[in-house]
Amino acid sequence: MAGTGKAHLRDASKSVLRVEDLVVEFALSKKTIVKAVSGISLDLIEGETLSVVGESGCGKSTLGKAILQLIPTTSGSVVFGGSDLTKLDKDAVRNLRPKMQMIFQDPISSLDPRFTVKQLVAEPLEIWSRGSSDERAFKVDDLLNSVGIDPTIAGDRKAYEFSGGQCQRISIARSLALEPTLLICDEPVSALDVSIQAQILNLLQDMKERYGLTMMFISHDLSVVKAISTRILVMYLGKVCEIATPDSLYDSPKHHYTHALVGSVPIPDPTKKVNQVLLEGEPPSTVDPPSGCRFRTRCPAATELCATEEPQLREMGGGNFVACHHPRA
Amino acid sequence: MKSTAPLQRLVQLLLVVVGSTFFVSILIRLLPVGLEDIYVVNPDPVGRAKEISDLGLDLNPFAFYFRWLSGFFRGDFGSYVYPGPTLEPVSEHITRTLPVTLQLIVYVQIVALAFAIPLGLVSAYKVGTRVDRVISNGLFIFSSVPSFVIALLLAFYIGVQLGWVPPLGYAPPFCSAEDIDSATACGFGEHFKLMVLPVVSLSIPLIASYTRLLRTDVIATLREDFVTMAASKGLSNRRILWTHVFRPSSITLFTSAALNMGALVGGALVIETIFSIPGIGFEIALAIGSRQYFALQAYIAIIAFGYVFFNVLVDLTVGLIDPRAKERRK
Amino acid sequence: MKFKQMGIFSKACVVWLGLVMFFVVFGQFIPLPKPTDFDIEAMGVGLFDSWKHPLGTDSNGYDLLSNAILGARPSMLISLVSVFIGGIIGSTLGIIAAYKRGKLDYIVNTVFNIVLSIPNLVLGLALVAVLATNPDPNIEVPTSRRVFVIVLSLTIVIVPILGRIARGATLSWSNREFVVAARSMGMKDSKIIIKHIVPNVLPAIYAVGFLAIGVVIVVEGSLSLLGVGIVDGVSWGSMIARVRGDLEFAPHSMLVPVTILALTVIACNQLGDVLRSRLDSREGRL
Amino acid sequence: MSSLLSLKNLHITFDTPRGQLAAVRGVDLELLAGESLGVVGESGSGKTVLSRASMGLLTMSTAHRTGTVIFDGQDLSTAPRDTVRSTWGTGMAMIFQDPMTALNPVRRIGSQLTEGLRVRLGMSKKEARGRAIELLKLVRIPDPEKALRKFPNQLSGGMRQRVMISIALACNPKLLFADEPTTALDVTVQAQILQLLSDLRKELNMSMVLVTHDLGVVAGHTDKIAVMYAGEVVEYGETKELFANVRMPYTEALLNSIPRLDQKSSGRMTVIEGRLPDPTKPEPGCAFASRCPYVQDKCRTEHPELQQSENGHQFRCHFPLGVAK
Repeated sequence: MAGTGKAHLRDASKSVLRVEDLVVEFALSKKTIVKAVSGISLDLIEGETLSVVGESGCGKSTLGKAILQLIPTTSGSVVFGGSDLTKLDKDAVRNLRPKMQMIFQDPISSLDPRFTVKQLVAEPLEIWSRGSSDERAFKVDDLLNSVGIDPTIAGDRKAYEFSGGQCQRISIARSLALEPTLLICDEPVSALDVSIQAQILNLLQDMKERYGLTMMFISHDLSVVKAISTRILVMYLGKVCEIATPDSLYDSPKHHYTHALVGSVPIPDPTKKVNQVLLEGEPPSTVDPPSGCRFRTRCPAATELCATEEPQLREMGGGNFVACHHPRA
Repeated sequence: MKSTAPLQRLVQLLLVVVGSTFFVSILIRLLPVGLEDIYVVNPDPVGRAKEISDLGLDLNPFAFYFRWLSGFFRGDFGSYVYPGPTLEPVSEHITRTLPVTLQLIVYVQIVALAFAIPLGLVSAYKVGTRVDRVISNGLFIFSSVPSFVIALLLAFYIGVQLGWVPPLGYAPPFCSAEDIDSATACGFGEHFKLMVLPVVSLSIPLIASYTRLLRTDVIATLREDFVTMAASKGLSNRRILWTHVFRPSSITLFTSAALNMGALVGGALVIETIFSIPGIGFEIALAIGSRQYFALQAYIAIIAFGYVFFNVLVDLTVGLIDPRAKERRK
Repeated sequence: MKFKQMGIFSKACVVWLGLVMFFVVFGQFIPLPKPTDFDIEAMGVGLFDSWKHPLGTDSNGYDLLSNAILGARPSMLISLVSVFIGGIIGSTLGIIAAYKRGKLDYIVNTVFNIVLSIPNLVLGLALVAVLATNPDPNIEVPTSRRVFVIVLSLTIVIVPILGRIARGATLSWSNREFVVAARSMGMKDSKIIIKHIVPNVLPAIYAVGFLAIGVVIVVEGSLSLLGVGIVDGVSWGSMIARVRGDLEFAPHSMLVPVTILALTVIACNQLGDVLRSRLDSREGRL
Repeated sequence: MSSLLSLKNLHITFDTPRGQLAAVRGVDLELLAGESLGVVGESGSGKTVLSRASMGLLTMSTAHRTGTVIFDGQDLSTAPRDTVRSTWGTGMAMIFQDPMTALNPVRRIGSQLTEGLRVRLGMSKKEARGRAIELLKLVRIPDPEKALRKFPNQLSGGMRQRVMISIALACNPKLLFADEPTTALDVTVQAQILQLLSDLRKELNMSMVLVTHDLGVVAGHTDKIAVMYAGEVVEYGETKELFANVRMPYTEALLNSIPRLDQKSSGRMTVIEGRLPDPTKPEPGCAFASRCPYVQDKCRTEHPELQQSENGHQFRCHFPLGVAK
């Protein structure tokens, strides 16, 4: 798997965000270097939703934070708004922040417990001194209404009085206050109950249409991203396995890892016996990843070639790309 | 990664020793009064200059410190300086007084842990009940009473009024020929009699704080799934408490007990003064009273070394008690 | 926390500290015998034996009640001032170091460790002994300088204690996602510290600050006992030091200052504890 | 088949600062020997409390239990503590959601695994070790001798969960409670563990209660399913029957809110509006009334009883789906 390559990138002039060969490594100590993201390229075209899917430890959250320069990157470029964020100084990046926002995994921890709901949503507006205080108050009410929270009832309460789902609504309102063009959602529903998950996913869809957002959606759950994605990028140990449209990804996964991932999702229907592909073992360490294709240690189709040569992403037709020497038919 | 982390830690700890002694060194050179005015009384300018240079007082503070440090690592702990100047090595004082204080501190730790462990386990296991409330509240008050207050009261009521044990003094546990000649108090009996009050006064506040530490951690451990898991194997409560709960809950207790060794020297300083015990605490108080700043520097270096030693000890042993600790430190 | 919701013990502690603070502020204006006045006619008067001396006198005829009341000011002011200044310096260092991490954090943490490696009583004693001294040991150092040196020494003792607490709390709060969220909104670091870190870290500092007041009162008492405290002042510590030789003639003269000092320490510890457990339960909820 | 576990009118309430919290409200369940039951519900539905209470593991003073629990012919609700404890490990055993917190971090796998064997079955050190290795092989852990000497933090998440299963199985329990055994795991590992549990259950002819929030997990791995909502069983039946003929609107809504991989994406998801009712303030009518799309007046005032259709399918609804009125 796990390949590099940029065959899947599209015309740079159309993309909102273009990430090339991004590498993020951090040192636990002098000798132990965690290779969280190892040369990932991706692009987002205006209005699309790219989902990044992978299991824990594959580097998907690191990727999201690194794109927004919330953690230092090792090499590669992140082009957003016409400039390479990795080359800009701190203040220049800061000035671009209103255009790129993020929603975090833990809805409760991402809201300061000392602030009221209104203060939380107004905060980004205050940082950037948008409008008069009346205009700000109006905007906050409008945002809260649009995410389904009644500002007259809830506006003056503290965030910890709310459930996870409602906190996530508040987070969404806050991230939209500055009317960003790019929204990165880092596992926004994984801490929520199934019935609440669906509410938040629908809300994100509505907001995307209303504000014309381009979205990157990070998740460990293939089923969650299915309905909302334009394209899905599957990650394993810091590398890209496969990029495809949802339907072709689920119907005919080309990468053996994707195939196993799709086959592992339990289906709530006892009559359907899934062609379960059980993967052996668990992902190896990101400190000392396997040579060549990083998936080869668990791959049913691995050969000599996979150990020596790293597969590059190549087109499989229909805008789908896979990084595998022996893709599935 | 396993090799670099402890090394870094050791470097930091050595910095602590160097830092604290350098701090004292600078401090005594910044005295409102020059050391030469205290130690050098020779009126003859030539003799005076020589004496000053013998003591290193003509050097700048850094050179002065370096001179001291290199001496220290060669085993020269410095001297008491009496006008003249006559020098008396600090090491003699240390070999005489340090064992006495170590004895006291070790007794105190043993007594404190011996009471605190059962009390902490019981009050945590019975959390919220009357037993717990009595233990916790009672100990809370004791933990707030300074040990010198307890010492003064004990010395007077037990030592003087009731006369159960001598109110002050010290006797070594083993009699030397000299002790027998001069009929000085010595031997185990005398030793323990005289140690009772100091040990009690220092350990009461400690029992209280150790019990609290253990209680908090045991309560937290009792809520863990692995305790429920152990119960679901059908083990008895007593077995669960000792084999599953105590060890993972004891890290904070043992860590703070080890790191307390230094603080106890501070406590011992007052207690030894009150009970006239010739330990290092008493010695420090005397050195400060008689302006023996070189000696003070040596004592502080010893305490800082002790602090570092116990820090390293904790680092090395915590991993044995709880394998998670190694990871958590990162 | 509302006074009404407190337990009876905490209420008693608040009342006691209130009383102590009242005497700190107004003690000087109450018509009482001066601490230096002694009643030649009433030496060693027992507890509650005389209307004139409700808490009795020591063997020199010093009135214990007035001494205790007037002793509140030096004892408490020394503690409060050093905890306040030490707290500000310590928490500023701790918060900034923990937020910035890296080298700065390493340096600050090492400095804290250096100071903590010397037991606080030894440190206080050394500082006072070194800084409050004259070439001729027979000439008294003026009280004002002694007080200044004691406050300075105790401040140095407090800095790493509260600094470490601030550092630890900042480390845990700055890991929360709302801090990352604030950065992702484009907030400046200085603003994040002021708006998001400090308000969340403060409660922990208050709680430990109360405990620190207790620590300082004890150290100050010990310093007096060792003969380097305020000599001609009347702090509680120096009262204890003065009557130490008195035990056999007037044991209560020791009991009075010792009890007052212990009660004050207990009250500070209890309130620190209440604050801390309230904090824990609040954080448990998050 | 004989009844192994039977719960009758089980109620669990907790004292909380906000008042009495009814976590489980009148649950009747029957589990036959060798059978597997899936208990499904969202957080706050009472599913975890139910499983712990059935075993008698809720010992805190704030928890109150009424009703009867009969295990293997023995009434545990009135039995003395020691009798209850004697069923643990050998009669009933439990595995937990997070193997990291459910294994004692300071003890080696070996000592945690042999402990039950030595204390409960009186094995010698050597016998226990042999059996421990056997158990680790049973849960397919490579190199069991080496694993015995490790601490939990030296194993991966999936391995830890396997170790926990082997500990629970050590004394051959008749019934295994699995409380969200795969929630903390990645999906590829989840598939391995679920498969392992299914295999073991058949191999050892053991009953199992699988507690989970995920209808997908129970669909393929249980004989029967009980859906819980607000402390009550709202639907119960054989797995195939239940999925084929959903009667309870809540179950239907829950099913619809799961995005399905095996169906074409529709773009929007069906949601259950609103939230769980406050468990400290029970409502007079149906607990799901405020969120139910088919709600009628009767639902708000009258509490529905559990009704049963001829094939054993039970549901708690005045107006069940697919049943002509």
